[in-house]
Amino acid sequence: MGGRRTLTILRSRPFLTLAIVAAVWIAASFVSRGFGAYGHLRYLVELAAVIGLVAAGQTFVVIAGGIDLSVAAIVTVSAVSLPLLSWQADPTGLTAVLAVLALTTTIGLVNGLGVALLRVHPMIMTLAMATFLQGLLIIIAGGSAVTAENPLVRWLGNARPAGIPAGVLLWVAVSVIVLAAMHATSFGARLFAIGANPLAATLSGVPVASTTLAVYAISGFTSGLAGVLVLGMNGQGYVGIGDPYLLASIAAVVLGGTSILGGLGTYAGTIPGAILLVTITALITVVNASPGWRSILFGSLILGLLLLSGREQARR
Amino acid sequence: MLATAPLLAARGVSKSFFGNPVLRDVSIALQPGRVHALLGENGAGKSTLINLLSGALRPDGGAIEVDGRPVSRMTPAYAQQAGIAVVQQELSLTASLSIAENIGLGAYPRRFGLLDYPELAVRARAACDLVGLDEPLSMPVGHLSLGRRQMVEIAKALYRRPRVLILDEPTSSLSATETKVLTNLLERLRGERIAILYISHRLNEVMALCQHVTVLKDGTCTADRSLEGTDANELVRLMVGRDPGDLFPRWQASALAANAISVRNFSAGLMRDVDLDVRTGEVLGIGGLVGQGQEDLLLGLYGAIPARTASATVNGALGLPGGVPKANALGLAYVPADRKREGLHLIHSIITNMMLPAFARLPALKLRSRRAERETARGLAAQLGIKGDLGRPAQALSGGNQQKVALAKWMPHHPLALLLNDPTRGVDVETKREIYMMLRNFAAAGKAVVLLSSDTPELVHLCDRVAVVREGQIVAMLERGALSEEAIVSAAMGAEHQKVAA
Amino acid sequence: MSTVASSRQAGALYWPVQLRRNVGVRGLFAVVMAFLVAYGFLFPGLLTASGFAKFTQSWFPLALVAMAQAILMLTGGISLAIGAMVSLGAVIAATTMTGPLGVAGGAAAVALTGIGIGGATGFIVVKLRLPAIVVTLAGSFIIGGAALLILPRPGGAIPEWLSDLLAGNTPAAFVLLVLIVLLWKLYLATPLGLSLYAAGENPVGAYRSGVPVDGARVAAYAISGLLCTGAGLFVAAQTGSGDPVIGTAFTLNSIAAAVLGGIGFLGGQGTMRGALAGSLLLSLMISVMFFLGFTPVAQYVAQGLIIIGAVAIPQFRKVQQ
Amino acid sequence: SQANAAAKCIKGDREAPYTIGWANIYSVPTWMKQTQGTIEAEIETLKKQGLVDKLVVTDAQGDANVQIQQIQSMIDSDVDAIILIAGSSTAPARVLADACAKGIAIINFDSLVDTDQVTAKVNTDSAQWGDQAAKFLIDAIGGKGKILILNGPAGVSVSDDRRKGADAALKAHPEVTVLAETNTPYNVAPAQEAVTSLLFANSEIDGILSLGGALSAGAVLALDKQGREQVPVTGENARQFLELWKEKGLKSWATMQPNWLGAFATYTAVQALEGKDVPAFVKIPLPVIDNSNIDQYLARAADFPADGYIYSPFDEALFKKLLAEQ
Ligand SMILES: Nc1ncnc2c1ncn2[C@@H]1O[C@H](COP(=O)(O)OP(=O)(O)OP(=O)(O)O)[C@@H](O)[C@H]1O
Ligand SMILES: Nc1ncnc2c1ncn2[C@@H]1O[C@H](COP(=O)(O)OP(=O)(O)OP(=O)(O)O)[C@@H](O)[C@H]1O
Ligand SMILES: [Mg+2]
Ligand SMILES: [Mg+2]
Repeated sequence: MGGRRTLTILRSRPFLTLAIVAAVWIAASFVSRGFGAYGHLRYLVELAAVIGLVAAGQTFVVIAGGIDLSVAAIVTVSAVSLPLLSWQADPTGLTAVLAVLALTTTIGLVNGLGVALLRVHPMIMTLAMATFLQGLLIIIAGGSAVTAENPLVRWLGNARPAGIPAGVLLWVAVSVIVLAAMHATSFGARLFAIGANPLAATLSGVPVASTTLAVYAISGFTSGLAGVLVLGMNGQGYVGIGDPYLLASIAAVVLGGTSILGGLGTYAGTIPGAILLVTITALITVVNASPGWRSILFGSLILGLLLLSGREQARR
Repeated sequence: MLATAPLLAARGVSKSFFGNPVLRDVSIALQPGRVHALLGENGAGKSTLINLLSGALRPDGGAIEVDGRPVSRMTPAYAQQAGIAVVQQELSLTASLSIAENIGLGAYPRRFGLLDYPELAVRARAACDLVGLDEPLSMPVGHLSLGRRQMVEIAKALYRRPRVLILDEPTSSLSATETKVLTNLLERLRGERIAILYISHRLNEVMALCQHVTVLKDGTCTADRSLEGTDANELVRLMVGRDPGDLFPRWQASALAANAISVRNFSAGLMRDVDLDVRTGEVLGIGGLVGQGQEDLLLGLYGAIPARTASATVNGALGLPGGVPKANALGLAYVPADRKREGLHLIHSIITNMMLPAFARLPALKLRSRRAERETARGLAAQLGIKGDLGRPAQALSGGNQQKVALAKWMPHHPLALLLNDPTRGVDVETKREIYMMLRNFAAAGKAVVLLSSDTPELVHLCDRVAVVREGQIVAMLERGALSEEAIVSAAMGAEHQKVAA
Repeated sequence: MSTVASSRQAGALYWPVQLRRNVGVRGLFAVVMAFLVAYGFLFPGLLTASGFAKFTQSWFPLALVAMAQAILMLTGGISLAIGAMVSLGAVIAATTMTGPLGVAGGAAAVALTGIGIGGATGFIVVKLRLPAIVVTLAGSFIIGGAALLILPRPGGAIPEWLSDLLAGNTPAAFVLLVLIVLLWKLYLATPLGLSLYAAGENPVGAYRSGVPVDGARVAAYAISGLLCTGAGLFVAAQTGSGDPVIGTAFTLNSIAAAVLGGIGFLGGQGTMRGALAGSLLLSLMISVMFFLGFTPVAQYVAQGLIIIGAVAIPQFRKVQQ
Repeated sequence: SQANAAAKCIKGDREAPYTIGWANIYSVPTWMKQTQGTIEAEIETLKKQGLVDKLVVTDAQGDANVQIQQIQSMIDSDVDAIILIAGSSTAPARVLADACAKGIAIINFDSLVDTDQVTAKVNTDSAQWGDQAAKFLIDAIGGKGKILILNGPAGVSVSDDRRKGADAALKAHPEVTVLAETNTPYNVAPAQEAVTSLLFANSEIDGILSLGGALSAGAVLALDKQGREQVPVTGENARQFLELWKEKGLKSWATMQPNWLGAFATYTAVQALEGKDVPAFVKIPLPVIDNSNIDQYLARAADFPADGYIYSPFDEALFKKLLAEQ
């Protein structure tokens, strides 16, 4: 019994992705000594935390059969507007963070409204939202001369309780909650049902509209959280700070074995997927080659790893 | 007889999926001018066998022979060249293409290498005429009802002018009239010395139409013989392995005076201004030709499509539910006809499918108990005779077993009124019997059942009353005493009769 | 049998089929028409030969990549390498056409590259059964890297006469587009054509009907690649030179245009005319907003609203019926 | 206007007040927003002088193809002048030639187009930028040592030109080893990521040749976070970098791509339309920010966005001088 269970785990996509990450780390530390240093690996995981947070919401959305193209803009909005909200009254800085998260959750909720009620295709809705937010950013960018001096944000970006970066701790906490919500609650079960067959889900009494709303709101929330973290890590928000996270979040989700068609997948795969992405990026950085070759190497690595881990299951 | 080699034959074929044997050493030979029945319970391996015969799957062992010669590598393309055509269960159509384009798919007439639309139109029209399809050829298949799609699938097979015609449950979603058209057609094709393999769970059809029968049980062949001198009971015995009882449970009056559902001037989809009372303790049948609005009636009551009504009471609550979760809360449950599209999550496990209504109504953040879910699912599986690992995806189940899952998922919630859309489509006799039993018991417990069915005997023998729908109206409400197949069919066809008279 | 009557009646199949395919995109057509009229009104010069030429030239590459994306999405695929392919096409054109290969050789190189890379991508996706979205994401880095290797910084050149022919004051782009649409119609009438739809929506059923499902899908990738590098060639001609990152924005725009045009992700849903209308709307929007004098902020907001509106309004009317 | 205008493209049939088209490549980044601010300020001034009627702004959202379309629209609506930051150094050449032929004054600044079919180009010298930065760094590390080079995005002329400008100085000092080079967008976060990985891979680093934007701030943060000693680093006038410089007491050198290039381009366009002879290329001298004058810049920091650039003051006198100097 136990043996079979272990075997299933060993064969699962999340584990495979994790194994690949480990293999890449070991191989890379032979090539370049510093790469495998504890500090470096810790830094990579810290970087992965940002992608991981954005990809948490993205995983929800993708499993529910949608996609969120507004995550990058939401990260930027979060990181840029937080300094504007940091008023002095609250010494911890928590109020401002909560306010920003409320804002980004609302943005996600609006995405959800468009998808669930207006029945706009998720890609169109979130793309349009990203465009709106660009307009918003023109208005708020550079609007303040006050540097981010939010203690909570600083702590998140720089503190290392027990030697572990606070961002990584945040990611662990979020991961636990996400995995629980996804696989241990009825909300999670509805998510998969909506993604696999929305019609059958509706006829089975699943509240499709409210679940969809919740899913996009979650994506807004986690993107907002990622924005706060990335602000802390860089000490400064700027327009464009979220840009790398759109493709990265989608790639992490898909590399982790979640089907882009919805209905199948797990955040447990996204986690190593995110680490894998930053690892490859770091690997490419230390390789001495022209930009063209580096880009080719990056693509080939992803493709190669995909061959190892990622056959798509047949459908329909 | 002996001199002619069979047009198509399987010799000792075996097939397993992921180590589970589905067919073991099965042989079958299709002779020209003969309608050959293939019988067996759900999951016996019938569809798998025809997939081997038509090259859609490769056998693990044994051989497929065409005209007595073994074919080394059977493929769908080769089968097509050899004049073998298969009527899949609605499976091979593309919704966005027109009827004609679907019919010709994979075998288009060509001119200068390009699709010859005029020629396609002529040949597709001819095929449609054979099966009585009068919709415009340019209509996208996605706009057709299930029954009409089935006719397109048959026309698609005929279009290929087959020597061997294989039909996998062609009548399961056809109305009585359409079935009649099909049986006449098959008689004619048999006269043209075409070999026909016919799969159906409706034994009366088999008895009327077929000359020879092969029976599968658990993947092995338990009979291969002429149908002459065999009766239906005998066939059931061969399929099930024991003596059959009566298919329909004995009818007992159990209807109470109370109304479970009551609507006035109800309109939804095609249905216009109908009045309907569903009593507690009764099985109310809904009959009529396919596509007259029956389905909209159920969906409207269930809150799945917008509906209007002058007044409505549903299980004591005033007004229509107006949404599926609300309808569920009022004790309504709906089992759709198209289980693959509407009833199931094919890529998810059987357990998850069975538990979905529970997930839908539990508080969103309530923690799940995998163990309790497994227990419940095991109970349901045992109750409905669904065998095997419940962790498999639902798509690995045979059609009939999928239907059982679609029905089973509502059972733990003790609905007060069941809305059923053709629940026995493609279901084997044993399961049918179980489902009928369940429905009667359900009614006897004082609950209401609304049974939309294309299987007229089912309406006659199982229902307390039958509402016959035509052109969005209930044109007749036949009480138990007045129920007969003729009565239902003539009420359903009323319009045509009148038109002819006028 | 009354063969004569039935053949006459049946003879008219092609056009009714085509008409019915308009049903899903009527709303979008109306929106696009409204924009065209508005544009013509704001900029009467549109109706002159050169005004029309310039207008179609700015639409043309987007139209091609929208088609390139749509053909993949019809088969249930997708590509995130569209932009990189356009860049590669542009770079190859700009480095070969003034060299020993000449214009014909350069065009052949562009076409072969498109078909070759597209076909290879298709092979990987279809035969190795890897998810298209990640394969093409990885592909976008490889292809983009190749473009950088060929031309590390903007440069190269296209013969002046070719630029003038394709992107001067001639309606060449429009004529080309009409030609490509006609070719698409022809392709649809080949054995692989309609198979696209069947292979996208119902691959199992299509396979059982004798449709070369894998072949149709791989061919779709090859054609898509050709359309992309073709768009790249045009962009190179339009700009007179090559730029290794010129195509980047086309990836997302091609998806937006296709989805706006009613192409679904699950395969087999939608029509090419829809995708073209979607791309036209995206292109028109830019010019119309300019002539309405929108500030950048207003441009962003209006663009978002128009995109949502074009999808939501027809949808809303459908729900109301 | 004068009948025989000397400046290129000008036909002399245009009358004040003029309509100015500002073809921006992407209006969202803070540098662009600041630049837009200087343009608007200049337009206000010119409006008061009765020289400008209105400003038409387009935003290509980073897409060079869209920018071409928008320039085409500007031609179609017959603006009097186009000021332009190009999304590609080659792509807009043909559409600009069309505009030039229509007698529209074109002033191209910051990111330039390889064409002479414009009225004037206005920019600092990218090659000189790279050269001066490299010379400072080599000097700062004592003529030998191991360095990192941080470049802007690959395939873009500005980043390529700055890198090429640094080449001669590097070649002249063979004892200076380039450990690694990167290409990232001109932003803090990607630079910080890249430098962190490079620091782990290379235990000894003596200096960082950072060629623009916010890359330098990213490098300083990366060193700081790893607890490594700061090394000499080059950079630009990004406020965050200048503040870090002061805070960490760096040995640094910075120059500037002044945001008032936008205002100056506007001014130049109007001058050309007014019949003045403007030079085909206005080379803006690169100012040097070092420990001697950094405090002057930081003193004005509060007037600039936190993620913005502290640019030097500008006025019409400066513009006049620049035009006259060439
Ligand atoms: N592709 C497959 N993968 C795994 N199992 C399969 C597959 N196809 C069929 N099976 C299994 O093989 C058995 C036989 O299925 P088959 O579809 O042939 O039954 P059937 O006789 O047609 O049943 P029904 O009457 O319900 O249509 C079933 O138990 C089914 O679960
Ligand atoms: N993707 C799949 N994975 C596993 N099994 C499959 C898959 N597709 C089809 N099957 C199996 O192939 C068999 C034939 O499919 P088909 O849909 O024709 O079923 P069927 O038994 O005829 O059902 P129905 O009677 O409802 O049409 C089914 O029994 C099913 O188990
Ligand atoms: Mg079957
Ligand atoms: Mg079946």
